[in-house]
Amino acid sequence: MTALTTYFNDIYRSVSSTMTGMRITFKQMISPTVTIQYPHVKMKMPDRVRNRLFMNFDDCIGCELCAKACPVDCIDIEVMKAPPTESLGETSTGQKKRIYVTKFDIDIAKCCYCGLCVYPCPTECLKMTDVYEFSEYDRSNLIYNFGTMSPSEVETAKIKVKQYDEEQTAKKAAAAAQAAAAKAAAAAVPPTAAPVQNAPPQSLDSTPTQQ
Amino acid sequence: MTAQEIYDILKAQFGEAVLEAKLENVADPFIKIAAGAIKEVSVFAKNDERFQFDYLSCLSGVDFKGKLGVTYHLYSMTLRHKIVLKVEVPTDAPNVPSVESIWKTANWHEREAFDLLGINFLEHPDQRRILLPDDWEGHPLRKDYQTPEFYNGMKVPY
Amino acid sequence: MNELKLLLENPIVMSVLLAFVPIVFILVYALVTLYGEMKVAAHIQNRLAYMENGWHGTLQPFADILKLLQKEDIIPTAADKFLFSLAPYLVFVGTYASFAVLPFSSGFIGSNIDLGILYLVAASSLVVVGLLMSGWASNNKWSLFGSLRSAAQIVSYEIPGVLAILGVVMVLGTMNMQTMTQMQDGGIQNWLIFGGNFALGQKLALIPFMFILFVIYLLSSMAEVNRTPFDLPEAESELVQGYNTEYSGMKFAIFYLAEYANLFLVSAVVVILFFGGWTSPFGSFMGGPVWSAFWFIMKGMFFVFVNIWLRWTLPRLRVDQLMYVSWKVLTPFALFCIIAIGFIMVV
Amino acid sequence: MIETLEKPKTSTGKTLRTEEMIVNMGPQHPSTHGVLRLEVVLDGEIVTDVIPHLGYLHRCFEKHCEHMTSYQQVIPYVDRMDYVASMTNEMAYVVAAEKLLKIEVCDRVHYIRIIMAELQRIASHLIAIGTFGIDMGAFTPFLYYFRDREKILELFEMTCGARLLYNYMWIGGLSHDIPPQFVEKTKEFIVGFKKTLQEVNDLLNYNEIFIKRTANVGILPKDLAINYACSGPMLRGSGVNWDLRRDDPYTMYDKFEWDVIVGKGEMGTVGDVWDRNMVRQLEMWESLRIIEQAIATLPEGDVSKAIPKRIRPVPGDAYGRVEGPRGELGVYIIAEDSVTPYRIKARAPAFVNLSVITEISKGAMLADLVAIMGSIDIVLGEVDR
Repeated sequence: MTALTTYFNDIYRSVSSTMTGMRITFKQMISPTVTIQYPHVKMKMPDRVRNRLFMNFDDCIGCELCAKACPVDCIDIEVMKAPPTESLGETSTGQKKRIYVTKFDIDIAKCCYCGLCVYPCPTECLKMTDVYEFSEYDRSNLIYNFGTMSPSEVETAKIKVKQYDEEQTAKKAAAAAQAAAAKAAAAAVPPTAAPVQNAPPQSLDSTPTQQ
Repeated sequence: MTAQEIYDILKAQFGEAVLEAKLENVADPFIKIAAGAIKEVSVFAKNDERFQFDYLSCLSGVDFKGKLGVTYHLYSMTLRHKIVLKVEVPTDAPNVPSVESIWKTANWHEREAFDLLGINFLEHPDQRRILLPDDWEGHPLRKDYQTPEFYNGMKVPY
Repeated sequence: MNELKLLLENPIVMSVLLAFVPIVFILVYALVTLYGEMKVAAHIQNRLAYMENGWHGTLQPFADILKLLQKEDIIPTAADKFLFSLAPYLVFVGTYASFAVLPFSSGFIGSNIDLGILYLVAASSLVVVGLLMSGWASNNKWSLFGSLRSAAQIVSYEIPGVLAILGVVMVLGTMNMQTMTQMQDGGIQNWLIFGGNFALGQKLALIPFMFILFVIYLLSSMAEVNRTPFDLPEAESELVQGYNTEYSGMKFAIFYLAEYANLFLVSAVVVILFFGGWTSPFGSFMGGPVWSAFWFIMKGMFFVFVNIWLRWTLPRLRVDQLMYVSWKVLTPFALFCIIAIGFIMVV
Repeated sequence: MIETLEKPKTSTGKTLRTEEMIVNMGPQHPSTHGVLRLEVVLDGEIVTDVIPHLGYLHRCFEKHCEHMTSYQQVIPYVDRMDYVASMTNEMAYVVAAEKLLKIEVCDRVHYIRIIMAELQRIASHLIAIGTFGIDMGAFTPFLYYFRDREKILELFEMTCGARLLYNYMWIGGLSHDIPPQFVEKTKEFIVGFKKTLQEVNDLLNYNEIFIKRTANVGILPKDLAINYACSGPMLRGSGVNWDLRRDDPYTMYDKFEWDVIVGKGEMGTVGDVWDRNMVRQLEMWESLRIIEQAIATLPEGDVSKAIPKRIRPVPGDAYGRVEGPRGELGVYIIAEDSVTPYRIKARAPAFVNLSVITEISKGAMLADLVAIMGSIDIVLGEVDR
């Protein structure tokens, strides 16, 4: 191609491609818009949507699996093993609660909405809802306290646990003394194990964090 | 070319410098090279007719507690085979020859390894921190790294 | 009552009052265009744009202006404060002064001078000084870049623009803009783009050249008002915001106002030169001073719309290509047209 | 390329003294696609040197991963690496982890992963071309592309509940099977999307101004591209016929019928900005082909069958790589006898591709630098990790 044909060809192509572009944009201009007026109209959320975490505290058995599954540590749980004499009620699925959950905080500001905490929950009490408008003016408002135990309740629970623990140690000491006495008396009789009532779920084995 | 063949050729060429190899029952067969010889091995691997490893797909630094390692994932665009080379150096003298002159892509990878692990690449043309700010102290990917309390007066852990 | 009459007869008072007409027009027009541009852009992009304030967001431009008025007027510490403050007004004055010679209708023209179009070209060049000043005074490298680009661009594009005007002046034989318009009166067939009010042979010969001159002037006018595809001085993806990066509040608003006013100015010149100014397309039907103002503004707004439409369609040129278009495409074509028109007019 | 301009001379013939100017492009600059800082040395409008400074978005996710309590928890972190192509990030991690753990997943999982990865590739290319258009000053194609990207995001949201950071592909399977209406909706999307592709192709890619801006700019020769280990559209734009999906097949890409797009230098030289952009544009058609085949032959199976309850690999290492939208996305996992990964290193394609910018932008104009940067298609989340 000589320089002159390139020159005119360029001009021709600029004009024609501009015309094509203008035709396309004009066609789009008269075609209907695709946006919606957000606060007035909202999109329908699909069923699996993962937005704000919701926790049904009544169903929580305090197993702490969710806190372990969380990659960003936004779930903060404090639990206390309840004395077996105490009745804490049942979850909606009929599982018996055996642990005081003195604190169940979710820092939703840290939450990364991955949904990993939802799967391990044995009672399905954690779920991700379709609520996505929950901005706050104060960051501390984003820490959601799902625990329903009031401080006084926590105090009484603590006292109960302490009492029970003391009883248990006393019992154990007594049992040990008894066993020692029995051993001394007749070595043939094997000692009975410490009373194991209501073995806690497996996952509780490694929860030494509580007072 | 299979990993075994590559190993045989390298072993014949470099002898002592090729330390060991694990070629079977691993996800990626690798050959361990003495740290001082990595540059020569790389030149050979890139220029040899049989290898033609012209593409360094990844260079990663690792802290093995007491030792620092560098892993090279090589690939050949023409022959479509790959191999992994590994070197290890003691943490107190972390000097590895740079392969920047062979594969330009190693430049930033090595800067990253220097930045995060403190591996010193000899003869690197521009060894500066790349991801962290220039006045950052320590090398975060070391296993014994302690997060500083403050950085320029800003609290670090949130 | 008599005193008032006397006061009105005073030429200075009268001209001051007359000068208010364009500024009121510019303000109203700027609001409309602000709204229009946003809406056109949005619909081109399948969006809705303003919908909240007033019916379909019609009150939004007022809110925007109010916001800009309230904003803090920031002058960077290292800026040249005097020049920095002066620049936006200079830009606006250059544009505003040019409105003096626009024949808005058969009955209204600010100043009916014989060298109207020459004055317009001269006065609107003042804009360059303002832009250069703003870029320099901002003490910002991007701003300096933008203003230098804009100076080079506007000066370069003035040449094909003026050559295109020259072609029209050769055909009409006058530089008075009111006369120019009157010469195209009498219906759509008398507009210069359709060959003007001449004998049939001459008319047909003129049409292609007039069309080329029209395109040349349209392009160079777009370059002069710094709009896409020629918006290099404020190319946001390269120079952040070009010469007005450092401006905020009222000064920024003035820049904005000047840009829109300039947009109408060049569209009006296109209309006057090629599309019969305020003349009605139906001859004397729908004529008269009021209708003619209507036609003038409508035609002007149409070209404003074309500008907007192009802006949201095309990518941006590069600096050297910009110069290429001006010097190697538009200028030779314009010269060629002038020679051809000279022949046609003589024969 | 621009011919070097002569230094301006005074009327007496003396050369005028000119100075080079250093400007900082970024971290807050509209066209750095994030928080990249380029120290640009300019001689007038001509770039004489570019020094990239990264790390403004660095969060050392590799360190985070070493503190996880399981391999599963890493996935939300790799999601956030290249936040416009999370699915392929997950895929790279999952491919590496499955290689390490020697897990075999069923065909359905492979197929769904491929569909997702290809949809993600389209979504990512839409952003790449759209924002590239903005760099060139054309705003409108960007929004046309975003309009259709929205539909892809809706498909993703329907499947896994999230729009951007999915946590969908798990080691050994998927978090959910696809919902029943997914296939239908995908078919619908493909039909509408082909129209948009054609339209934007006319509006942007074949616009004369756009061609003039991009052709013969930022030419990356073949050997330089390989030496810099560029990958993806960057490498293919330079004329290297190499695609991991075909040349080192992972999952089941070898089952499908499609072509590798290579830059041909149609408007200028092979390896220029236009080629790189066009490779992306044409790759979307190929992705559509793959998706069409995959949804037509989607096998049955249980997608969560192979998900291990507890992941504790034998010590060792594995390097898994997939063809992400930006190129070879590799994840290098070193495992010790623990539930926590010992070391995870991501080979981010954008990081590697970006390192070539100094080479290819010398002698270009300032506006070309913007074009070059747009054509590399960097995502700073991935560059800085």
